[in-house]
Amino acid sequence: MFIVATIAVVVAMTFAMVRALLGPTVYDRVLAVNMFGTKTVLLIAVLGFLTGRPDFLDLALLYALINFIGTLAVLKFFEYGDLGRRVDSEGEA
Amino acid sequence: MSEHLPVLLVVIPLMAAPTAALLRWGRAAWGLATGTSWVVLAMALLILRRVQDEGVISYFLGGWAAPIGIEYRIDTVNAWVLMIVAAIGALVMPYARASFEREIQPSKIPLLYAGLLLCLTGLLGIAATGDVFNLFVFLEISSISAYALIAAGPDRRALHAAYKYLIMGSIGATFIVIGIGMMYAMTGTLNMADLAQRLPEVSSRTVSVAFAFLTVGISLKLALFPLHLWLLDAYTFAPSAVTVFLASTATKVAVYMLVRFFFSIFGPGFSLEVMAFHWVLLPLALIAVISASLTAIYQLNVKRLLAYSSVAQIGYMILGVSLASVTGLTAGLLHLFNHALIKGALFMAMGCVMYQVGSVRMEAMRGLGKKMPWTMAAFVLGGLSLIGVPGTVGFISKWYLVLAAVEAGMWVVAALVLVGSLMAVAYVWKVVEAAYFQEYKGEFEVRQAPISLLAPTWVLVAANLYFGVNATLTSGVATRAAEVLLGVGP
Amino acid sequence: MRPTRYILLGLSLFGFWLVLSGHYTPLILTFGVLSCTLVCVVAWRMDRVDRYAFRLGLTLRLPGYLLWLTREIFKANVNVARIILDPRLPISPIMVPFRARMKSDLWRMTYANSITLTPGTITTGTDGRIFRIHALTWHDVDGREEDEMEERVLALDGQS
Amino acid sequence: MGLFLDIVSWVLLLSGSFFAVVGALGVIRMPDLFTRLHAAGVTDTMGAGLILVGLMFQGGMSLVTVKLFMVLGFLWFSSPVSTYALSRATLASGQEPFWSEDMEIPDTARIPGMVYPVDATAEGD
Amino acid sequence: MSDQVILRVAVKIIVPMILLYALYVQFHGDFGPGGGFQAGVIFAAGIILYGLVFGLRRAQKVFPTWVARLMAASGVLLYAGVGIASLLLGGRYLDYSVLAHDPHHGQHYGILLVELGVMITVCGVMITIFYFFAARGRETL
Amino acid sequence: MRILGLYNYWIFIFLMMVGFYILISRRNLVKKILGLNIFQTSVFIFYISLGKITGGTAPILVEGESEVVYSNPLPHVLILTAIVVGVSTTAVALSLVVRIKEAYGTIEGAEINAMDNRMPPP
Amino acid sequence: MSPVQTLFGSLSGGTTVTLAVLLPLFGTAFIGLFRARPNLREAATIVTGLLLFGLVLSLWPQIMAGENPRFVLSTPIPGIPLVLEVEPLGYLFSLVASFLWIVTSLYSIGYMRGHHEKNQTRFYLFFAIAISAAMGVAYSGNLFTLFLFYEVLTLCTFPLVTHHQTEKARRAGRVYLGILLSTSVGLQLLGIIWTYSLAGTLDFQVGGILDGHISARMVPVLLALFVFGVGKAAVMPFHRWLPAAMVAPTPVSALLHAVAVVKAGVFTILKVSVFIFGPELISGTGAADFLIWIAAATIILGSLVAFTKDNLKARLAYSTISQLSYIVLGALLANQWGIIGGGMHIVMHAFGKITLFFGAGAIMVAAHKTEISQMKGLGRSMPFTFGAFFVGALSIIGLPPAGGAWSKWFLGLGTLEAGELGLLAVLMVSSLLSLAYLLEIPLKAFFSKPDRPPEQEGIREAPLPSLIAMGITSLGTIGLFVFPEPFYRLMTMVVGG
Ligand code: NA
Ligand code: NA
Repeated sequence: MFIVATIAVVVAMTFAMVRALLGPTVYDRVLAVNMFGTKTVLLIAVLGFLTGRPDFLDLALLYALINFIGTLAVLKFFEYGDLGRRVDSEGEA
Repeated sequence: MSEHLPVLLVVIPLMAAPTAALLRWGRAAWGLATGTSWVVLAMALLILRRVQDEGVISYFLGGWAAPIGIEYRIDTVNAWVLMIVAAIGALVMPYARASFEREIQPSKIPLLYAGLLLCLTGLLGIAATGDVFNLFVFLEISSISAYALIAAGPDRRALHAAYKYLIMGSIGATFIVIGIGMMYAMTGTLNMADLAQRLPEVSSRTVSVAFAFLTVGISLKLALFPLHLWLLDAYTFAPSAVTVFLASTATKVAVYMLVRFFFSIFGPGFSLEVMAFHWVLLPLALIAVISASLTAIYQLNVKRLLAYSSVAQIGYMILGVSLASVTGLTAGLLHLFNHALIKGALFMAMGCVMYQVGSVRMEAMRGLGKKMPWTMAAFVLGGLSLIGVPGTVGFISKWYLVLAAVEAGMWVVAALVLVGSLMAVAYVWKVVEAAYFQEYKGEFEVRQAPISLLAPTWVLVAANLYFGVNATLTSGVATRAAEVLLGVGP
Repeated sequence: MRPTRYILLGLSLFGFWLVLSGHYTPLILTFGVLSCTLVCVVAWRMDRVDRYAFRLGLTLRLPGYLLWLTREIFKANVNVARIILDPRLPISPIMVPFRARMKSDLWRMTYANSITLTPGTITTGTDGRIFRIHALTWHDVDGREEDEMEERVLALDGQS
Repeated sequence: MGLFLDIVSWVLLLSGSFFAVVGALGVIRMPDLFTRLHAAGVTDTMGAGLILVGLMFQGGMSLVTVKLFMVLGFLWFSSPVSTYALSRATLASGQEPFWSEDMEIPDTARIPGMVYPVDATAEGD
Repeated sequence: MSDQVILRVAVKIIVPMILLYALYVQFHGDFGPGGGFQAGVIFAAGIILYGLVFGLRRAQKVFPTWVARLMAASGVLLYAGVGIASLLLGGRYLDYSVLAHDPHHGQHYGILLVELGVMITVCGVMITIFYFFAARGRETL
Repeated sequence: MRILGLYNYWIFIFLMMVGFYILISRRNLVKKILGLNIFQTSVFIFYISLGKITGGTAPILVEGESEVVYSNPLPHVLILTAIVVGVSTTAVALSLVVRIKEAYGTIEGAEINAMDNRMPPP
Repeated sequence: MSPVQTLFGSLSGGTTVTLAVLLPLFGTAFIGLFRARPNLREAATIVTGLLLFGLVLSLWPQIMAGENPRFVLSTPIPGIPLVLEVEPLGYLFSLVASFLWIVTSLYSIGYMRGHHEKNQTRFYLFFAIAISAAMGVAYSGNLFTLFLFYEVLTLCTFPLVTHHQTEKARRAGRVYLGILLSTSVGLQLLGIIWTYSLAGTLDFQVGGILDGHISARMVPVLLALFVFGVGKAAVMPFHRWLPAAMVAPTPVSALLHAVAVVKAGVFTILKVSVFIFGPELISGTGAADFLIWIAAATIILGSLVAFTKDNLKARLAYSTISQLSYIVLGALLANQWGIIGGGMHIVMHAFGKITLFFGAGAIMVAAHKTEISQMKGLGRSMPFTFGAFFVGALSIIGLPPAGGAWSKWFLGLGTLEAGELGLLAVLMVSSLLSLAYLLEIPLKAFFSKPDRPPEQEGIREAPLPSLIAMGITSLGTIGLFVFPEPFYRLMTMVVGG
């Protein structure tokens, strides 16, 4: 059963990759890469069970965290051109 | 405490590096770096003596046995390399003070000392460790700090040079780590001695692949022709003291790695008979000697000229290694030391020129024979050593190299080595002629370089002459190291 | 900036620690206490710097809400999956403004995220009480589910 | 009991897999970024949710389950935030949502007092 | 126009949890090496997330640059210092069994301290790197 | 398991090729770094595969206690160390690119080379 | 007790030998110290020269007693020590070099000041180093040591050759260094290392070290490496450096042509012939057959080219090229008379040629003339200079009452001993050519009418120190004809007579 889930996740990742290649806008690619990342988290979790070594879950969590922060950072960079400013409307003094 | 020397040698500079980075005051960082480098040199000398007296030193970190525990294993070969690296470090640190103060922003200076110390740590670690993965880690510690150090050069092209070096160096590192992984997959160990024991028992096809990955990776780190392009810009644009340090140590340690992998781990039997690496490396080394020497003649920047010369000299070292005889390996190992002295002295002299003139282009050398007599005299003597004039260390290297070629009946190789020396005459003499046969035409007054720059320079020059006249120690150690590597002799 | 906020924060963090830890030796527990304290200190520094402290929304109605939300999410997923699998791809995307009545930022965020979590609608922007919602079909924003969601979030805040 | 749990777990894993693939398919089929975000939401909420819960049934009462729960919690927490950030950034870049030309909004669906983009477009023509 | 309430609230909620999780990984990773590294990454990730949303200046007020640099350096010192300590106590380098009367405890403490050194360094380095990049806008990248 | 191990090798080789190709074919400095990262990632996967083959072969024995066997941490440590090295390299590389951009105004390798060549020979 | 023995008698042989090499280096310290006070500076040179000559003389009794004082300096490479050892041939060379240094220094005082040369301190400094290197060459105990001093000699004469630091000097320096270094590094060093790999030693031993270690087929190849590799011997086609070096001040030419440099070259070839190959190996294998004819060709071609040169120093340079190959010829004949003749010719040519160069320099300083065609009638203004020149010329030609007669005589005997009448003919033709190109100069000076008489007004003799130097060397040339005994005895010891 894990193998079905594994295949499904890999298929989803492949679709995400296709979207990343198709684009057309950079935001579509970010969406695709982000999705690829969250599916990787799933893959790590499922693979842990598939191979009988679920101790990679820490890694999955770490990966999810980095994927999240990476997505935010990339978006912020595209929107503002830097990573250092505040993202709310007030702007930085 | 003395049994812990192998690890202290690495840990002390490792601890000094972050401390130096924390210091706000450049002079304080300098004092720390210099003191550390001297302590390291003292320890390296003690280790060399102990290895000479008692044989191989083995030290297991944390008391775990291989393959989990990391072993520091020091025989004559590493002791020799450790001594070279430590000695250059001990001379570069005092030299760096004035040089950095002229070339680097004050706020960055402590970081540069940290970088130098970290690089020193990495190089010493490579030489000290008996664990291949640990070697990789130290390799990258030294490489990454080298990238950062080079990028600190005053010209913006230093950044690009550092970038190119980083790309090539990282490709090399990745190849090396793949090769290491393959060896681990086959044997289940990372310990060099264990690897040497178990590799002959496993499939030689996979071993060959690992061997190939390692050879390419190390050749990149080594700047062996035709993988040498990164070295040119890196040496040209790095801060003077950094160039001195890297030119005298980094590639030497890479040669050590090559020798260690080829002879100690894969064993001469496999490396020479199965892989016949020397038939690949020998032509490359010869092309390096001739083409790089030839190109050096046409350089308009003396640091770049010396960088090309370094590529040629690396060719000499690899040539000696690929002759694969005791004499040849002796020549290669001896040239490790000798070239460190030579290039150290030459780049230090150029650092003095940079300090006073602000340029090391060929035009900037004009008339310096008179304006900076001590600096240029050091350059001339270093240059003579580079050429291989008798009475200098360069001659001793050439002697063994030609002797090895003659012994092997390779007359063409012997002749090409000597032709390379003659090309060295041509490029060294270009600088000499500019310094002594042309008038200084600059606007501002050029004075003698400060003593803190000249003293280390002249120590190296003196070493060039001393070990050129009395090479009993150096060639003795090198011969013994060669015998260790080939598994012959006592 | 009230101390109770940090005590509450520290306690909930320590609870989190206990669930995760599984080791209840004195040493590890000490580390837990120290860790929670350190995190509280960092949180305090953040509050001081950004002046954006809000009351922790720890309420007993939260599990109930999450259960309800899960059910909504499931229903919405089935809908969207049906659309995706329909060869005609019957979508009618629409962008509509929504008014959110919550007073606290915490609950506004909860509401906004809840909207996004249920497939078919996503919050693309917030400006005070006005949310900009993008819907996959106009059926998704006919108001019924969203109104119920708003009521329930308000109930979490004790506003209704 | 073990068999029952296994069956539940398999059902969850299978249906999670179904949603994951369907959502991903949606990401390819949908016409623009905003609509794709909806599809991506399917994989993130149902796909990930069902699969991870399915795994929890395999894990039983253990640290593994706690961690799986944390993964799920984090995904459900971060997914809308990422979605929001993405759509906001896309809007800020000036990209307009896809709008099918023949679409009508029934009056029942309209909220009084709101100005709908479709009307603005229509007026502009 | 938007007031970013989603991002701000989300970050304020999640960052303390991330930081605590980092410390949890740190103190529960001593039976398998590498915990320190992950912990350092996670901790730094929390700070970076805060900086991304609330701005570099605020992040630097919460977590000053000098602290990051100090951490990067002192972690290494801690790591190496534990080794030196084991030397001074008569063991081999990184032989933790000499750090306490009971060799098993000694190993435990040694690994804890070493991993702590790793975490501090990794965290300090990552935050320093983030500050470096965040300080430069699109004009320079 | 056997198939999975082989899969890993194929992914390893594929990523290695892709990374290396990007690394040498792109002139954009950031893309090169991306290629380098993919190239290095392939190595992590390679090492993960190694962990599966040799994992658990060599236990740690604690002195004084008989046969306290922990799982073999070696491949884990190796991957982690390799990742640290890769991340550090990437960080240095990116910071170099930032400063190159500041100094040259571009991150296209070809343009930088052209600017380098226009400057007086070093 | 002679004064020499009083001074140095208490020193052991080995110490004396080492001191002889180091003494000029000590001298440089004083030369440098007195750089601001020319009189003291030159005094330092002269005193050092006198001490050195005394030191060398003090070795005479030991040499005559058949002792070979020896001193190991260090061991640069295991098995190959840096060693000094005196044997009669080296002693002969050291006698010539140390004596002529004094004379040249004396001459230099007049020349350098009269010519208002710059950088005189540097000149005296490197001159002293060159002498030290020459002493090292003379006393080398093995081929390795000899090579070391040989190269040091090349390098420390470079600043002398390029003394003027002009563009012309720079180009000359390139040729000088280029030929000398490329031959020595490319050929000689290869020969040395090959020798070492064959024989396992580089020591100079009576009868040679190669016999039995090398196949007869390879002897000519190795010998050629040495003959051509010793560029200082100026065997064609590696002779171009010698005319190029003419840009240097005249005392430097004296150093190159007479005192040290070229003599070090032919000395090296003699040493290699006698102590590395051994006469029997060379003559027994016929290894030198083709090399002998190259030497012969150099003798003839050198003389012919000299004939065409109007520039006096250039003519003397080609004369030297020709005369050096006499010595090479002697070494390659490798029979008793050939070696004796070769050794003797080192001495005779040194005295004759130094006299000629002193003369040329004196003409340049006093009359500012460099071309032979300009020297018509100069003899009346400078009778002493041209008189000395005449004596020197006689010696080079090989006519009595000059010392050159002896060495040419012995070389002629050598060709007869080898049964090579063709070579004898070469020697005769070359002597006739030199008769023509050398005697032309004093004859023009004394007996031709100047082209433009008023030009020669105000020309007087050269400065006194130069005249004294010329007097000493020309008298020495004649003295060597009357009293060649010491050198003959040394050479008979070399050939084991
Ligand atoms: Na929804
Ligand atoms: Na949604």
